[in-house]
Amino acid sequence: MTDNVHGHSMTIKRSVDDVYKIAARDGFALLDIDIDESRLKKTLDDDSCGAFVCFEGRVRNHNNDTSVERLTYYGYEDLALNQGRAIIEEAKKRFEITHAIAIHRIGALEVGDVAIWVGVVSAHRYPAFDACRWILDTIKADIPVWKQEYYEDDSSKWLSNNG
Amino acid sequence: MTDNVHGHSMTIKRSVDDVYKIAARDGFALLDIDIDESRLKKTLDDDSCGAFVCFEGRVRNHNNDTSVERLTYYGYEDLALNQGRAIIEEAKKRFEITHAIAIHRIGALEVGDVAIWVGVVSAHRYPAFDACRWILDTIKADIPVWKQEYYEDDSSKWLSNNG
Amino acid sequence: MRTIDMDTNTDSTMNINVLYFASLADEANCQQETVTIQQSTSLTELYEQLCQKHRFSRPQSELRVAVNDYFAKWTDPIRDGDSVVFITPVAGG
Amino acid sequence: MRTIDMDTNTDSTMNINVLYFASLADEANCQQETVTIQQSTSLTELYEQLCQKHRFSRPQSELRVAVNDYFAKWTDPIRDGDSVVFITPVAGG
Repeated sequence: MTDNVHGHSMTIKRSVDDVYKIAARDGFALLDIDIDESRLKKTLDDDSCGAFVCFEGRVRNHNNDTSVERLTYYGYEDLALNQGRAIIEEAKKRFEITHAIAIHRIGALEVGDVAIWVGVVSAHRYPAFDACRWILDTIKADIPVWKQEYYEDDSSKWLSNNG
Repeated sequence: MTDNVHGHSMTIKRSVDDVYKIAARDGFALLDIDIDESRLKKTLDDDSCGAFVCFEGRVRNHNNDTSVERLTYYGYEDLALNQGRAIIEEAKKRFEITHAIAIHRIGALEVGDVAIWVGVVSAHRYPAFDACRWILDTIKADIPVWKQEYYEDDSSKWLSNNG
Repeated sequence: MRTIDMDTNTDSTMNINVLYFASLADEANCQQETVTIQQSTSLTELYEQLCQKHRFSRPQSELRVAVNDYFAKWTDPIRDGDSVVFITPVAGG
Repeated sequence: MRTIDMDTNTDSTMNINVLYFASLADEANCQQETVTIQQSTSLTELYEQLCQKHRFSRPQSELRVAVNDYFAKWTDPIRDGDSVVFITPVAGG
């Protein structure tokens, strides 16, 4: 496995400022550096909202019983942005929420790093919980992001969310 | 209504450092100033956890159709701490979670202020969502905290979560 | 802090501390008071006595009760020196 | 970028761009390639041709397909200049 065959999917084409602009407008973007939670939260501030629910997906030190050293996420950015926009649009139709934002990180991540952040605001609490969970599940099912886990012996494996 | 009859329930008896120590140990505390989310999140850091879910309850600018200017929360601190500890213990029995922390703020709050923060970490995502929601619901049902809403005409009302 | 002078504190009476929160504090117009009551007074009877004194608007059926900073049952006994709090419907979150 | 020389690009053929991600990029040993195919080649047929070339281990039944950066149906037509991506099971989150 040579790195160059994945180079196009380990970094994003857009600037970081553009990523946060797209996330604010469409509700979804990919990013290839640390996710700035406070920047995303600011976008969600709304005096009509009593509820804010967020999910952070972090790199665990294990998967099943295997010890994990690091992970690399790969993304197909242009499809991810189109599909992410559709997911957030659908979430706003399905749930009584005011706004939602999610960012998925790609590239090499260490244990403890945040791979995905999903935040939802709504007037009342249950729709925020329901929408946050649905958006996360739908991202995991439909956003073209892949990951390889690396283990202590330097071996690695492509993972799938479907088993 | 004179303020002095509520003075004991608008501020906490403990120091802020003690509040965060109690929250870290027992999973629940009351606080009478801004909730420091980053301090609570640090307490929840755990490399075995892939999921972090948090809820923030913020003061809304309306309740039903009435415009809200500000809110005052009052708490019975010693009972709240005992009951909060029991709630977090019960949550750890009911759900596959690693840790959970919640803080409820008391005193005078403005629109947009965070009144309650609940954070949960777990290996996998669903228990974190389920536990966060259950802890929030149970706090709302059982923690001795009351609130008065103040309206534009300076009138106020004691609220109840049960209708 | 005020004291109900129903009895002096002999062997047949006990002193307890009652704290008030929320609308009960408004109606009692105080945060707490020391109350001297007959031995074996129940929590229900205590609330009735205080209701007459302060004209609380909430019936007991809408309240919970806490003794010494833990929720208690209405049938739990009161002991000399206990701290008792009647809990109106809560509204946290 | 490499080109399959099955045909020259006459009226009866079209050039499309295929991007590879994840295990397909490993197996194809490239990120993308321009492919010249017969007019009216279906997405299913395209995957079969590329399977033979690169010996992809995934059957088509396990894949989704995207055309011009949107998910597409396997029955959607391919047009000259399209960008096609075969999507192996995703693993985000």
